[in-house]
Amino acid sequence: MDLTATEEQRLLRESAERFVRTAYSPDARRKAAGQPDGFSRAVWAEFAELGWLALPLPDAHGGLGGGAVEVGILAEAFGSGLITEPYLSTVVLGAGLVADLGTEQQRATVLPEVAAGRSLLAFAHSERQARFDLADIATRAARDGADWVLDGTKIAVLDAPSADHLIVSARMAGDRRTPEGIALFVVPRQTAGLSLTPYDRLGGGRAASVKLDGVRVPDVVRLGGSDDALPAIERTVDRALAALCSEAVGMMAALLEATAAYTKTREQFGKPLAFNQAVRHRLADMASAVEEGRSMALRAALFADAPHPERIRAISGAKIKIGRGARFVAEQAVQLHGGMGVTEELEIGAYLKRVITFEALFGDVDHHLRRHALASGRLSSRAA
Amino acid sequence: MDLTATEEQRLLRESAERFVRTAYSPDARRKAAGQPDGFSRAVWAEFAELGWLALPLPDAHGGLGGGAVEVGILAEAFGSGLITEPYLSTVVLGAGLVADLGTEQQRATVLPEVAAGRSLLAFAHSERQARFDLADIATRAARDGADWVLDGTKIAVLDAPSADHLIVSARMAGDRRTPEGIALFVVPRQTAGLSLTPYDRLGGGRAASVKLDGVRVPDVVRLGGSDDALPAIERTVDRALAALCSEAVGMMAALLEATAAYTKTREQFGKPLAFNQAVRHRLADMASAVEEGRSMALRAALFADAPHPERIRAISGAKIKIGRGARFVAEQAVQLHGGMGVTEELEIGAYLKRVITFEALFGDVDHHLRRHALASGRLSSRAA
Amino acid sequence: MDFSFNAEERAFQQEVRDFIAANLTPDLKRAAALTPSVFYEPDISGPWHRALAAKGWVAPGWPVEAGGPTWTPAQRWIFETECAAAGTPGVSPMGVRMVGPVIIKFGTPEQKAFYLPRILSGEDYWCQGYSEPGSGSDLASLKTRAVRDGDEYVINGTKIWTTHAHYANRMFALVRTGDGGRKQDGISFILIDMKSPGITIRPIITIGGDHEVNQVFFDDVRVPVTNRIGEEGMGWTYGKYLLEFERGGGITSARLRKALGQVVTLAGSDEVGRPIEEASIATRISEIEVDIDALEMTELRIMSALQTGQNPGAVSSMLKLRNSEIKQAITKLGVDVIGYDALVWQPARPLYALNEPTPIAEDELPVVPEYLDGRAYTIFGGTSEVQRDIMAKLMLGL
Amino acid sequence: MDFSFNAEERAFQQEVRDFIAANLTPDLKRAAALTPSVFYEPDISGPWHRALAAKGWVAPGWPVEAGGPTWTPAQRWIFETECAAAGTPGVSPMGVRMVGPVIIKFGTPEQKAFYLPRILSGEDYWCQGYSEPGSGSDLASLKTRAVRDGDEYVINGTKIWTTHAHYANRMFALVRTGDGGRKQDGISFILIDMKSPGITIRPIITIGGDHEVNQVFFDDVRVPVTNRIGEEGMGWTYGKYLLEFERGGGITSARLRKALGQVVTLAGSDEVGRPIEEASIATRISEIEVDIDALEMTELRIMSALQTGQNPGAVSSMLKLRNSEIKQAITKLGVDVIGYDALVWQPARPLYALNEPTPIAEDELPVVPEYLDGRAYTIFGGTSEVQRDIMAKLMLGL
Repeated sequence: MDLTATEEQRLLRESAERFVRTAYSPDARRKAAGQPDGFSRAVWAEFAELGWLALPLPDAHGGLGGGAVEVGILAEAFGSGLITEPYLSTVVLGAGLVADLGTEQQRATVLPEVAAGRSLLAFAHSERQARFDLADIATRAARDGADWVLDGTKIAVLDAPSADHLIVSARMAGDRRTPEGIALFVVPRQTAGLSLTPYDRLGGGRAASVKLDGVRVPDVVRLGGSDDALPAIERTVDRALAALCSEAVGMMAALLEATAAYTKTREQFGKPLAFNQAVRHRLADMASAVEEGRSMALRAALFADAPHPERIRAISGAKIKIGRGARFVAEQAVQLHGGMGVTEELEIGAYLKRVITFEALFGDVDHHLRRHALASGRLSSRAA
Repeated sequence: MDLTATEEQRLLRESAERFVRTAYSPDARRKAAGQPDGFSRAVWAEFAELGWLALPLPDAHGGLGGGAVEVGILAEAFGSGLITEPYLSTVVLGAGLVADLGTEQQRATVLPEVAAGRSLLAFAHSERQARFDLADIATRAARDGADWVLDGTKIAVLDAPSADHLIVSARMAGDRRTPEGIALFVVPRQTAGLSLTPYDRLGGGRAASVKLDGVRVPDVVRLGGSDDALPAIERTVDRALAALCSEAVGMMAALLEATAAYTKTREQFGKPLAFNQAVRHRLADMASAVEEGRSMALRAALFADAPHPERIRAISGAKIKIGRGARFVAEQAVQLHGGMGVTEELEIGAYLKRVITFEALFGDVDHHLRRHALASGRLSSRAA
Repeated sequence: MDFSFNAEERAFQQEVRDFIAANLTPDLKRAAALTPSVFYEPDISGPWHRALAAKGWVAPGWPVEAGGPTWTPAQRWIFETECAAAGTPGVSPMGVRMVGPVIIKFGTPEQKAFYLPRILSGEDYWCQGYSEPGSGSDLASLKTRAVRDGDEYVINGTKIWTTHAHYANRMFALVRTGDGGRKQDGISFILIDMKSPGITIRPIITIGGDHEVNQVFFDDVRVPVTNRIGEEGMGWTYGKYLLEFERGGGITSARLRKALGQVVTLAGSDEVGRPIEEASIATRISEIEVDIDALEMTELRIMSALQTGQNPGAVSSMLKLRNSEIKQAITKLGVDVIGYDALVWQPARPLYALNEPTPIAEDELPVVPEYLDGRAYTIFGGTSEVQRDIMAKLMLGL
Repeated sequence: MDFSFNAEERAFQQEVRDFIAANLTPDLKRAAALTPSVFYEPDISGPWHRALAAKGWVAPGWPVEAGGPTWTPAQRWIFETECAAAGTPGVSPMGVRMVGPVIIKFGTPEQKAFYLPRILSGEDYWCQGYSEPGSGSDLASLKTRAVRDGDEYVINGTKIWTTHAHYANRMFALVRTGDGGRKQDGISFILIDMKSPGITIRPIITIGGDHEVNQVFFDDVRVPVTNRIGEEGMGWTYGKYLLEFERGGGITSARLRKALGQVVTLAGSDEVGRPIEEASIATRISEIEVDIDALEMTELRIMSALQTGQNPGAVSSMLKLRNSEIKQAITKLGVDVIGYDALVWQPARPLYALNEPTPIAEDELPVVPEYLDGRAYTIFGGTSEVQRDIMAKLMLGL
């Protein structure tokens, strides 16, 4: 039992923190936010250079074989700098799905391209009627000769406007919420019948709704040739949740630091704000939320590949704890910054927006409370 | 629209507050708590003298025809002094059921006796498996010639040890949770087959579990000859809830006053406790909870006889708001009194205990949240 | 005690409903519903202001001789409640509710004759010059200075959080005209023509994406001494009087009920993916509704006390605090209800002028901006921390 | 990073389990489960103390030469966790965890030789004389006075919140031996024989109905000067050292998990009327469990830091705060779970000695007293308010 960082992990943390501090600035992010991609291709190239895109990919395909803990270290630094590059979409979700479910051939085709920064991916899975139920897929995949024809609508497809390929989930069999019968297709974004409604994402970056209208793809793009992709989707989304939790902890820590500093210098009634016990106590609770959040993000990372139900309890537990904690810290950071906190002139609001995004992604606190209670055997699916 | 007190209401409030302040003391209450009744017969006789036992009873049977607002005024004063006399059991619940559902004959028999202080009643309704579902009655009433034979077990029968009669709910027809088929029987406590397991009630007073083992009663004691008593039970319990909410507001106000006074005088680090902003802010929130509680108790009283669903929304709303608020105020009163708050040497703990009792009686906050959401048509009974 | 309205009050209620039916156009109603910011744009509030003015209803708190409608507290409650339930825009408060009462109480006959009719008609649009970058909750530490030069003051300094300065043609401001003594001394209350040379306005964009507030700079701005209210150096007194008006006795529960109703509609509409059937959402709605009921009853108790000439006590900070907390709970619930649609950021303003299709339904568009802008409720007009300080002092004597 | 225990640690874990299986009798386990108070009665903690002492495990924090078991931080964590999971009683902390380390660090060779073995064996039962009626969180304002008279101190004054004074044969106390300077100066740390003439004990009953704490009066109580620890007037230093031990580095998550498990059992048992099937109860359980997970991971991170010689930072106030809040959430949940059974008040103590039948199941008996006594968690050992003051200072430099 040793939860201190290894030498490699320490170096990774330092390099990520240094990158965010020196090579990345709020101004650069704001500028990128106005672009169709919503991020900087130059920064992405640096990520490739630093080996970060290869970090969690398997050794056999140009990866470095890092685990969820290493991704978490990166993600925490990304969160502290509100990085908008599509690391989650391309590396954690996209490449993660290919690595988890793909055939040897598919992995060999996709992963080295991702590692080299030459291919961007997006995961087109969520549907409006599903809310946060990963099994609720209405998009259909119909066999037509050697091909599949996909029809349906996906929402909240992160980074779709810049992606080279979308990994699209579709139902080969079963009814809307049947766990079985879901397949994943790697679809080039430019495929006929696939259309995007792109939009700015709250807190930075881009996303899109995706309409699939008779999109025809060959069977060879079906990941692993599988008709039972839900377990791989759940595993990958849980890894993404672990990364998101670390990212949120990075945001929380940055907000805490900024707010503590502000209350020491900003004066009201001739005294620094921190002279007020109510302010100090608020900050104490924020500090507690950050520490607890860091603990839970680490737990999520350590259990990211554990068997069910331990994995679910750790991941959903982290989403609950950090979901609540990040919202608390961000809202109080705004509050304690007073009027300035409610304006675009400070970065505080940008963090709050990203926190809202974090909360919504892959299930809010209520969703994960039910998931946790279900996985713990204390709630029947009927009552949930 | 006028929510200020009428002259009569003002006088009632003053006399109730004066009684609690002068004729009733913590010592007297503690002494009574050790007795089998759990209260003072002398105080009860004074209640009769003051007309309080007759207050909400119908004019036709020796009552004064007061409404829920008048009962609330009394109850708030009772709460501030932690009165343990069985007003709720005898007057609000017992006499209330007889007045609501009884035949003319039954009302004429029971109500003047109650008003005169000569008869004590208890409502034997709750059953263990029901939790807070008023319709969940497993006690059976079986016809045997001209009589009824009652079998079952009741829990949490407030003031049963001192009651002359128990009003017992039992099922003539239907399954456990069927709304229809419930009847009420006025059963003398000394009836053969009826046995009590009495106990001290948290926060003062007495209660009992009641076992009915072949209890034989004539049909004439069946209230209103009804086989559909649930609506009357619900109406009466809602009136009891309104009274309980006012009682809790009385407790909250007493706790707030005591705690504010304590923090002004108790010194720590050379300053009164109230010098600490965290303490002052806590008290501000407590004051807010008291004001909001008072508003909701008044709302409950004003809507106590309103039609469904307005009545339910007001009553359950008050139970939610005051349930939360009273717990908050009582816990913080203990906290701000420090070590002394956790001992029997102050009255603070006695209030906290009574608050716990208040919360449990006729449904906790969760129960009333579901009831409120159901009555508002925003929750299906399946999801609840 | 009587919870129902009497015949006269019911008749008035009907009159208000008829007025609303006649004057609240569908466009106006839609624009009001699609406004995420704290204040309404003048192109929404203006038509509503003028309709009210035509009816003589625009200035409820004013005495009859100044143009007020002589409503009882109950009538005022009915009016506010009916407007909220119908979803009317709000009237800009800076004229009618803020500077108006100050001019009525402390202004010269000339000032009254000039300004009051222009406030009533809507001809003048006011902004408030109180806060400064360094002052915040500590308003009396303000530094903007007015130096006497003959019949004029020469003003230098800056004001911040100036709502709708970019629309206003007039500002009422607290400025420092003298030093020494307490910092509250030496402050004067001045009315400033916003077209005066030397005024520049810098927009401040809120995190909700709205341009509501500004920083205003004064560079040798000359204002006639006759534009001063009352005595020189006594401005703090007048300003406090206004703040009492701003904080106290609001009727806010009806607006909260309307806002919650919009979230309930979002959660329960026929659109797929709306979560009213989730027990946790349904019970959160109930919790908020109960909070609103409690606030409403408190407002009604105060209204009854005022109606019968009693003193409602020191509860205005509590009302402000609870209103802001409930409002934020509603906006937070809204964000949770729309799920993934919270990711969609629409930067165009005003939302009601948006003509292009968006990836989400129109009624979802203001949800996230409202949540974000709504963080200001616990900050402006005295932070929640300040309100609790005041409550402890006034309600408990601490 | 490695979340699993190594082979040696697993072997130790097995050894602990074997020890518990051999020594935790069903009676002891039942008595521990039926204890609602913060501390265990000596007739429960005593047998467990002696079993641990026989194994050499009773004083984990002590150096080996004083009789400690030389455990690594991980072993200590394993030991505490296994004991909690099995439901063992706790050992009285006043000897082993409080006065013991002070004697080890500051005592004379004679004091060590006399007291330490008696602490280890359980022959001495200690109580703590720190708080006074006037002092509370402001401990240094204490007034109990020890006046030198030849080779003795004569002590007058009173101590309060003295846990188990009615069982203890010894007390360690902070008393005032000098005036002037800061109030922290002039305090000495004295060991007092509780059988000394002039000591009287007044029981204080908690709102949970338990007799745990007392007020102790000193009326010309004579104590040999050799019973003083360290230098006269330096007692504050020694006392603070002890408080660090009391507050810091606790391993509490396992006890919380056990307590939550008991509530889950209550909620899910076959008894009718138990509400595990209510979604609101199930999700509240999950919320608390997640809080415990977070606390446990924080404890493990600290343990890992200690294990590798790193400084875990200023988190002990946070651990204390969170432990107390979670504990209170568990007891509150317990009360809600048992519904109407919370009305049953059983005044007899100890509950495990109760022989008569009660209207509710035995495992429900401690629920309400635990909730009530548990209010003390956020008060004793530094209130939550004081902990937050410390956190702001040490974690954030405010």
